[in-house]
Amino acid sequence: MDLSVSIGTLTLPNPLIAASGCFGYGVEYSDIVDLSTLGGVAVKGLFLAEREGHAPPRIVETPAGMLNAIGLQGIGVHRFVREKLPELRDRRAIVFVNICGTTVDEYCEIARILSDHEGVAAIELNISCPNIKQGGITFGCSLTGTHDVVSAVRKVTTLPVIPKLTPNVTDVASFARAAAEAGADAVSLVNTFLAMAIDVHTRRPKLTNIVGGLSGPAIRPIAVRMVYECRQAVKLPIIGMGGIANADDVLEFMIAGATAVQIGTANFVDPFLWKTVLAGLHEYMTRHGIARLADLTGSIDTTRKETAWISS
Amino acid sequence: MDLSVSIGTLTLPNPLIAASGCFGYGVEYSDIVDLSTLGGVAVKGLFLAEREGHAPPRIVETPAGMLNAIGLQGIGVHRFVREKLPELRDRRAIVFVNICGTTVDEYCEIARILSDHEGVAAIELNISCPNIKQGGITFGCSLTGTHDVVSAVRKVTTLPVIPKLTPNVTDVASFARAAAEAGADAVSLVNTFLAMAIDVHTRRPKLTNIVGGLSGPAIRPIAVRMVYECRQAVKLPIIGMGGIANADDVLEFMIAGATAVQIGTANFVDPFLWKTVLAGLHEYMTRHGIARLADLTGSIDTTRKETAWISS
Amino acid sequence: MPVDVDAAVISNTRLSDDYSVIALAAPELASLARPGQFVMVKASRGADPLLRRPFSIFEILRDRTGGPIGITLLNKRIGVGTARLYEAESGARVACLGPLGRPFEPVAPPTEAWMVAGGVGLAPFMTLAEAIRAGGGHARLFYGARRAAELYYVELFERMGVDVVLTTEDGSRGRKGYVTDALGPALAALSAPSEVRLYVCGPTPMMRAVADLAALHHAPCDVSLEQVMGCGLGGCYSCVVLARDSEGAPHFVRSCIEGPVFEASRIVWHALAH
Amino acid sequence: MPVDVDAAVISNTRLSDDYSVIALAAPELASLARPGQFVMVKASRGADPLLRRPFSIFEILRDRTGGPIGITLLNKRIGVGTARLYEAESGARVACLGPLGRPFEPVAPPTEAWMVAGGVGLAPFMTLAEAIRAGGGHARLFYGARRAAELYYVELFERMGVDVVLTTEDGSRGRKGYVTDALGPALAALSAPSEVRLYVCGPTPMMRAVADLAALHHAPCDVSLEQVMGCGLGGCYSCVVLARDSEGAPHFVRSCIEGPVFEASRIVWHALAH
Ligand SMILES: Cc1cc2nc3c(=O)[nH]c(=O)nc-3n(C[C@H](O)[C@H](O)[C@H](O)COP(=O)(O)OP(=O)(O)OC[C@H]3O[C@@H](n4cnc5c(N)ncnc54)[C@H](O)[C@@H]3O)c2cc1C
Ligand SMILES: Cc1cc2nc3c(=O)[nH]c(=O)nc-3n(C[C@H](O)[C@H](O)[C@H](O)COP(=O)(O)OP(=O)(O)OC[C@H]3O[C@@H](n4cnc5c(N)ncnc54)[C@H](O)[C@@H]3O)c2cc1C
Ligand SMILES: Cc1cc2nc3c(=O)[nH]c(=O)nc-3n(C[C@H](O)[C@H](O)[C@H](O)COP(=O)(O)O)c2cc1C
Ligand SMILES: Cc1cc2nc3c(=O)[nH]c(=O)nc-3n(C[C@H](O)[C@H](O)[C@H](O)COP(=O)(O)O)c2cc1C
Ligand code: FES
Ligand code: FES
Repeated sequence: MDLSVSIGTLTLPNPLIAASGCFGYGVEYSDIVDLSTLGGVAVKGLFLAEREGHAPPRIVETPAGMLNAIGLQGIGVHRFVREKLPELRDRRAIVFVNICGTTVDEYCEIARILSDHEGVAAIELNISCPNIKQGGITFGCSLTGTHDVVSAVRKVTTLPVIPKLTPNVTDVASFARAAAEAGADAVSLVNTFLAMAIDVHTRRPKLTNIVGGLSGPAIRPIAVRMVYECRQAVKLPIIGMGGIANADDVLEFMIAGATAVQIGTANFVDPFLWKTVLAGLHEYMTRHGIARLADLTGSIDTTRKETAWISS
Repeated sequence: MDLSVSIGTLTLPNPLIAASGCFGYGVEYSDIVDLSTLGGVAVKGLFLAEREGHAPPRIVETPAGMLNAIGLQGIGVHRFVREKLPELRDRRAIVFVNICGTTVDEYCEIARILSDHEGVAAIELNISCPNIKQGGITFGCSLTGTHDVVSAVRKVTTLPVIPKLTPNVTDVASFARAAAEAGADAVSLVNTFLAMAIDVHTRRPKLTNIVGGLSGPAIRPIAVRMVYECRQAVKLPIIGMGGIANADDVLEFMIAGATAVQIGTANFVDPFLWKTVLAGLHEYMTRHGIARLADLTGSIDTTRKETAWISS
Repeated sequence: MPVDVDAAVISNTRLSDDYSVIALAAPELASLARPGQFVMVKASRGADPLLRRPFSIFEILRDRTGGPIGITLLNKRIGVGTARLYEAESGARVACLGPLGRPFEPVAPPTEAWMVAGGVGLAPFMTLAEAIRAGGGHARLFYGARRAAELYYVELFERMGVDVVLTTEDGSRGRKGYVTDALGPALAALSAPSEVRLYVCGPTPMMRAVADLAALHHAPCDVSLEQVMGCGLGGCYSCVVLARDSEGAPHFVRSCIEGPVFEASRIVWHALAH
Repeated sequence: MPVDVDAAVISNTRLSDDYSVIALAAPELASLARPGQFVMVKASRGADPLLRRPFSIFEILRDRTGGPIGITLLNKRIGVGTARLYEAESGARVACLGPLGRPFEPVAPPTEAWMVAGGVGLAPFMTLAEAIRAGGGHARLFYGARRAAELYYVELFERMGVDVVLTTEDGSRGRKGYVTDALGPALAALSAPSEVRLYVCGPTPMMRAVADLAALHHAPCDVSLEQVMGCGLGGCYSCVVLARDSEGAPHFVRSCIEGPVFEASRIVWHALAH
């Protein structure tokens, strides 16, 4: 059975990528899962410089989901290539580096540095982080902003460029289009939904940052719809995510139009899930006689059944 | 203890309103809950004419939520005023009529008819239903569309006009502003999030309508954030909803900025919840020595704690 | 008016890997229940799973004096909600709202009640059979399943004086084939169709086939439909079936309050979700 | 390397309305565990509640031959996750990931181990006390609670040869006041602070007060912090505390992998969420 999928020039052994910010720098999980068996590892969002991030509390659980406002704490791209990349390379991980900037130049500078180093498979442009004041989502919520960042980074690197789209917009498909026109090799979606929770006894926000990003199973149906919309808008490979916790969830995203997927929050609940999800994909392929998993992408059947005749 | 709240000229005994589409026409629940004890009853969305709605399956459960694509099946405004309104009046229900149109004229025509009848407390403009092809959300996703519908209906009725906003937009606060400028007496939010679910074995959408609206606890953190944003944008009373299932949830919305709330999906899970939620509000007011529940509206405390000093 | 009880699980007997019978302490519910009515059940805390699930009231449990003390549900595990119910241990609590829905109208003698059950569709017939027998009427049960092991409670129905006709698809018990293969000849053998009334519950294709037979033989026929239900009270419009009104015009009607029991002739079968 | 076991509940002893001790069958976990380490636990199915919750390994359960067969958790109900654990009946399954985190380093004789526990902060000290006593060292436990009824397992510590000093806020048992009221004088009475090492776990204000006392008396002090944790493995950066590095510069560090045990002097206390 063939579980491999292709993102432009990149071929992944399977569609399962660890989602950025939910898998540390990958090395934290190396004794729990063999990183080379994953479709890829998207490391925590990196700025040029180190960042302390927001003061705790940084997360709060909500029904079938969680809010986070980490504030992109990170070691910066320089320390990353020095301290983390070598081990990731040794462990033969397919590394997606998630990068974030407050200016277009910062995105480009980070992309340049990463391009000079062995072991980076692709650059995921985080233009959708809801938790920082400038940069990130301010690009992701504007079509021109999205176009500017993507085309600028496109010019400075030959690595696959994958802008990560925010779901906090009216028409996500138009952002996929803007990314395609700007030369993106793929798009990934969704990042988290801007949300908040309040402690009714103190009347204070439960997160120090007041608002945070909602992730987890709760958002899956919205994310699937957005992947489905993007699939109809662009030919680009789509990396789908949002609440994926098992093989059926992976299949749902692929059938809706995703070429690969990322798993974030569910990895917190069960860091050993990668093996079980892969087993589930094998079982599904056997049961339905599917030789190439990639054939599932966009295979949704929307022809109406007879039962639908009266619908308005 | 005073649980009453005011929406413009309207005074409600308490902030708990049954959400449109989740409480039939109200009469279905009259032997389960004394309708006169509710802050209000928002009846199922009405067009001018009767509608059959979509073919089943019309709902599917998702993590901590559900998708619906009912397609606004309804008896139309004429049968409503004839067959349902009299009983609602007899039971002293405070009736919010949720209306929907494919054109501005249809909205106005329905509003006129309702204005001629005893027992209608307010008109909720459903410009946010994700489940119908024309009308509804096509107004709700455009600022001018929102402005046009609201100002047109404003002219034909003296009843409170309450546009119901969709969460499927980049900046919900701008829609609240447009509604305010157009003369709305209040805004209600959120309607459901456009979403979908796929049966991976048949590869068909689980809903005949392909997409549907996500409701339930899953969306609560996003809805609370949107109420909080609208509160900062407009002085209008806000009717908040989205995943409310208990007294704490009600309080969370009020503290974020809601004057009243609606409960939809949770009423399916526990149609007797109205009593328990009211009891919970009483308990909270006692515990915190709050005499007027209305004082809680917008009382969120966002001053940073010392712990936040290092945040970026 | 329905009640909502936080019923204690008295016992949960696993009949197979997917079938179980769960006994719930719910006197008030038991005393209100009428034949073929259902309850909306939630066997787990928290918001996942979220909604209640509809289940027919299978048996009415009574104490020595005959006083109603609870009900049982015949549960077939097909997904998360039925799995939670299958796993529920005695002592656990199950939220139970009901009784709900339009019940079966038991026929009076000399008319015979012919109950037609497929698989878990057996569930609404225990209460109906009781009512028929209590009224001194004659009751037959045509009961089909895939194989012998999936035929449950046959002896109990027989002890009630119900004349049971069994079919299995693999022939491992009773007549080989579908339940309609046994029902057809029996209907044909009637001198007058008015001698019987059919009551049907099972998979949609089976109910449709029985409805066709009934129409063919002009026998009155009630079907108990099983649509996905969000509320069970008429609030959500999720459970609609396309049914003809008195003028024969088809409309979507809520099967939780106008049904689940419908006159078979009203149903536009090809429009039923299956 | 941590393991993830679907551990069967051996027993769940309710000590009060909010405290319980839950015994889990988990031999591998028990054999790997070191003093003061924790496990990430999920006691319910489904996505609500969603995340695991961190719990100190309280006791190591052993069979007659002394072989490790499982662990216990000392659980205080404060919300939904701890409530599910409090309700768990024997036979139920609890997902248990661990052992995790930087353990306590037991001091060697002649240095004394002074453990300072507030409320449920007692949890990490049973394993530490065992290690200290096994090494022939002298261990003291300063243990404070609101009232006598909230002091648990005192006799067990005493039987292990731990010298226990109790305080209650209402004076219903031991010395009246906070645990620091007993600790302060004891520290002052030392001829040399190097004679002891402090190990602390409890509410943040209490840990901070003990850290201040330790600094005052130049006594080495380790604290076990309890931050909200999303993953327990260093993946999410939710559990950070502001701690000084070797140059004394404060940074947010992940308490799940650099901790939960920290040298008290590293912690920037006023930045701790409480
Ligand atoms: C009036 C009524 C009485 C019923 N009585 C019984 C009974 O006595 N015993 C019993 O075991 N079941 C009964 N059912 C069916 C039962 O309600 C469903 O099996 C149950 O809701 C499935 O829930 P789940 O969470 O296990 O499945 P889900 O996880 O919700 O769904 C699993 C799969 O089953 C499908 N499905 C869900 N509900 C139905 C349905 N109603 N019909 C067909 N397919 C469905 C879903 O589309 C999905 O593919 C009754 C239904 C109704 C409407
Ligand atoms: C390393 C470590 C070891 C621990 N050991 C134990 C133990 O042995 N026994 C035990 O009973 N508890 C222990 N805890 C605390 C325990 O993890 C929390 O009480 C638990 O996560 C609360 O979950 P909940 O779902 O019940 O509360 P929630 O419903 O998640 O929250 C309820 C309220 O408690 C607050 N809260 C949640 N977590 C914490 C926390 N960690 N500290 C302070 N307030 C919090 C929330 O902000 C909320 O206001 C430990 C924590 C850590 C980090
Ligand atoms: C704690 C946390 C931290 C995250 N950090 C990042 C990040 O640094 N960069 C990024 O692009 N996305 C980040 N995300 C978003 C996830 O990568 C993912 O898009 C989102 O969580 C939805 O997937 P999920 O539901 O599987 O978690 C973060 C999510 C969580 C929960
Ligand atoms: C089955 C169903 C039908 C609905 N029908 C309507 C409707 O007719 N008009 C409307 O404005 N909103 C409708 N809604 C949206 C609800 O009124 C409410 O805005 C939404 O469900 C969020 O609240 P909740 O999470 O409490 O359900 C419907 C929701 C559901 C679940
Ligand atoms: S189940 Fe809600 S209307 Fe029938
Ligand atoms: S709990 Fe996730 S990094 Fe510490």
